[in-house]
Amino acid sequence: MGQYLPIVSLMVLAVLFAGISLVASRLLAPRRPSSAKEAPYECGIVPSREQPERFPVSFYIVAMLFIMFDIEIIFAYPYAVDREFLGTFGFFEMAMFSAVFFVAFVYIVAKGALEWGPIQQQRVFNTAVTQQIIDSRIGSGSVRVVGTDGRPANTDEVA
Amino acid sequence: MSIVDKQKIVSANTDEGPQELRSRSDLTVSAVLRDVGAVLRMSESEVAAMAEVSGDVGEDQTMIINMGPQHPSTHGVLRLMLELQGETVLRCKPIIGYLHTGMEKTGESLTYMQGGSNVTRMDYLSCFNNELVFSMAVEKLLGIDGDIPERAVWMRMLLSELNRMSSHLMFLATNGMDLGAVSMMLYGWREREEVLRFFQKVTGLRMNHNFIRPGGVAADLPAGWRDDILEILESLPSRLEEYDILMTGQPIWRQRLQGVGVITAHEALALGLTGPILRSTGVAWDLRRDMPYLHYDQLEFDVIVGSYGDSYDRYSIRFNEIRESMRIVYQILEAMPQGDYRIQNKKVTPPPRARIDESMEALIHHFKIFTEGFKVPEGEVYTAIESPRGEIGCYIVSDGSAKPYRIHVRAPSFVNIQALPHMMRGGLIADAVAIISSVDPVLGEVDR
Amino acid sequence: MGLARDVLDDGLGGMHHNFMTGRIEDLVKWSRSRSSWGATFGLACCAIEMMGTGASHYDLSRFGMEVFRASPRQADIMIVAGRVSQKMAPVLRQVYDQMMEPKWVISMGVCASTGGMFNNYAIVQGVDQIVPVDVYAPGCPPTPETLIHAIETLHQLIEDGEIMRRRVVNNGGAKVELSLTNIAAPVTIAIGTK
Amino acid sequence: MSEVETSVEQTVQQLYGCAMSQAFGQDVLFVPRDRYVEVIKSLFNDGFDVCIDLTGVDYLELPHRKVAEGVTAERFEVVVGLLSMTSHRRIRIRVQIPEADAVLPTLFYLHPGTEAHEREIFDMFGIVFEGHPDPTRILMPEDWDGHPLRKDYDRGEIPVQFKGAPS
Repeated sequence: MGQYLPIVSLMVLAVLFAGISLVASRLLAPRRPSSAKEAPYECGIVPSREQPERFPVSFYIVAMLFIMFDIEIIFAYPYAVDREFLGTFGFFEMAMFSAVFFVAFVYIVAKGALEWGPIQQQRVFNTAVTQQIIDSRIGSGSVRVVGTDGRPANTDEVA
Repeated sequence: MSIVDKQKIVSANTDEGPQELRSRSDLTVSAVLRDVGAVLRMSESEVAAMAEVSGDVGEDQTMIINMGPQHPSTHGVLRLMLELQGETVLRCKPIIGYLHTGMEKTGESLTYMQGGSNVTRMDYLSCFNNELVFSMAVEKLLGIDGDIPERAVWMRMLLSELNRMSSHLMFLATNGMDLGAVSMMLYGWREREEVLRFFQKVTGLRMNHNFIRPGGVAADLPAGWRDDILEILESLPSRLEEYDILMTGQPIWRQRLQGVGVITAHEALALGLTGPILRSTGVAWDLRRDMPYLHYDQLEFDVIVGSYGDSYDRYSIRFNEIRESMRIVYQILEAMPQGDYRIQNKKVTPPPRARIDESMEALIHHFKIFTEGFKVPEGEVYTAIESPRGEIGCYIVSDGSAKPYRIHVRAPSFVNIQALPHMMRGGLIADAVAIISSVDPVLGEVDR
Repeated sequence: MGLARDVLDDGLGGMHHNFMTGRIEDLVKWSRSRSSWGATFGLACCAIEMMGTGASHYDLSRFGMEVFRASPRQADIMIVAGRVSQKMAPVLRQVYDQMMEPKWVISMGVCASTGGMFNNYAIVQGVDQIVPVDVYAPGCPPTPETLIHAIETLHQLIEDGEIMRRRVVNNGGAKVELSLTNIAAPVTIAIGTK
Repeated sequence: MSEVETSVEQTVQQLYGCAMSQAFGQDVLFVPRDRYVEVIKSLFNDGFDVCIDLTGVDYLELPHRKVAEGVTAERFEVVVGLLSMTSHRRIRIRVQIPEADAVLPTLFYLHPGTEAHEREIFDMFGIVFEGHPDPTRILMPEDWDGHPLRKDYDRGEIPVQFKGAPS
């Protein structure tokens, strides 16, 4: 019986902590609701249009991926705690389990689900027009070009 | 009744109606293209390429949100309405006017003596440049711009260069903080504080000095000003090296800024941009060298130019312009002449305090100048100088009385902000923050 | 802290009110005054001085204002730093309403306090037409020392509970309609000559 | 103070058929309203390809101001500042706009940067720019009546309480 004491006390503490923090804020904090406080914060602008309910699907994909890989880590905890007891059998079991997830991860990266980047392609403007503009304006004094260290040369690609 | 309706009844209406970004459904394609920031002087191919980028995204896919007046990263009270598809910014519309102070109307009822204190509050990061452009305009109208004493001219250059350094240090601080390098805020401010203390010693105020006045400068440099400046100039290079390692060397910093907010020379000229943004596209246009004023033609300095037109270029331009300004200040230290710091023309410069008790005429001049102000001959003039944000111009129309009939200040940030939609097109929201901070707008001079 | 000062001033004699028997309200007042976070309401030149006060030399975190919270939900003190234009007035009121109780307002700079040198159509002549102000910081812009002095005055007022007593008298300083059910008359805002 | 000869001499130079005068080293061109866009386009081809500044002036209290010959002084005036980076020169265009129909064609399709300037002039003076893509106010709140920078718009000054304050 005694071996379950730590778990039970941990559960009790958890419930107590959650309960107190909920109840305490309701008891002690001054409750002064006002319609401004209920309204969403829009940088000081009164929201005049209803916020759209639909969200782009890319947020949903990332959420699903996170849950999947998060649970994978949770399964690794019991193994990590008892790895001597589980021995080599446990190790290979765990390795297999992780390999499956790794394949999924490679597939996701290949499919580009994590490509979150902007639509804007690498806008490198065409240097011909720019050079012509620049040359026609070179003044007398000396000019120092900065910000080019470690960057690819300006390829001649239309914006 | 949903909360939003209830909300509308209770508090005053902050909705600006037609000034806001309208949703895609009630706009024509050309209006959408214009909102996307298409600059119509572009070639057909670019407009075509632009069309497929903006495309007709389904109406419910996009969301219009407010990066409103009270926002940590909009450098003041700039309000941007962004149309987002997920994290990508499709359209952006800057809405300004939240700091409109009616300075041009107030300027019309202040005499030329008091005008400086009104103008200096426009671009509150480079106060000396505002006063300088206003004073030069008034001096041209008076016809005395030729015989301002040498010491006053050199002091004006000294103060406006130090002001450029403090403004660019402020840029480093806020640019770092906007991109997450929060400790950069502390470092940037530590240097800026040194320069502000020197300003306080010279002019008595840390900001809004009203020190450069028509006819010269308000007071002489305090004793020991030379080694104060040398102390600043000696301590700065080592710290700039530190920031170089802290920021320029970091791959994260580079990826956050490189290729973000690209603008081409052709588009920059079409929008009338000036300053570090124009120079980042490669066009070497710096008023201090191309249309020199004061004694900038006797100084030897480089114009810093970028080549990609993106935020990283603008950052490195401002970073190196601090070094250029330090070089200029060294040269000014050597060439600073002796002599009086204000034109000895009785009609413009009030007599020194001591003389007032002795001579009746000095008392009359003092009284006339400070109550009624000196009269400026009729005419109109436009002068422009290079402020840290670009070309700041002052257009004064005078009707012969002691108050300007019309004063208009051409603010560089007002024009640079109009380039935001163009730079933000297709980028992420995080890039939008980087772009705003790379444009470095000061809302005081935008809304005047 | 009031208690510490009693002990320091007259040694153990002042122990009539020590830690064991201190009222919880003192503790709350002490914690509120010592860890009040500012809302970034930087408008114009005063905002630069406010940032200067928050930065390395004048370091507001010595007074518990460790960070300037952008969202009004997590801010206690709203420092109105700069001139408030007619277009900004409703926004200021909205942000003030959205701040959580207990909240205080410091009107930093003469432009916020009385409209300053811009006595014209565009500027609200004094922020106290829109939000109840607790401390006014003079100066254009107030130097960081002035702002710290204003913040310290406010902290002292909070610690003495004087502000809270005054608030209880006129049922809540913000005069915000307090219950969601009945819609109070819209808050009348005298915005200059509109 | 030495009697400065009047800044705007009366030599009637002609540029594109419009009267031109000098003001402190910069050319000032008085362009009639109907040839406004055409002259700016020809200047654009001449190298003045950057429109630096566009502002308005209300000459209600200065009807008899110094204006080049053959130009009738109207109440409003739109001033366009052009800059040529190749020849390092500036030119200023002054267009007279009568109060009756304060309308001017927009420059947006030639200098896209002037969109915001034109909105500001509409906001401050009430001069309508036809063809402007977004003819709304830019600085004042949307429901503001009146145009503040007009001379007949009172400054909205609240009289200071203490007595004897300078008016």
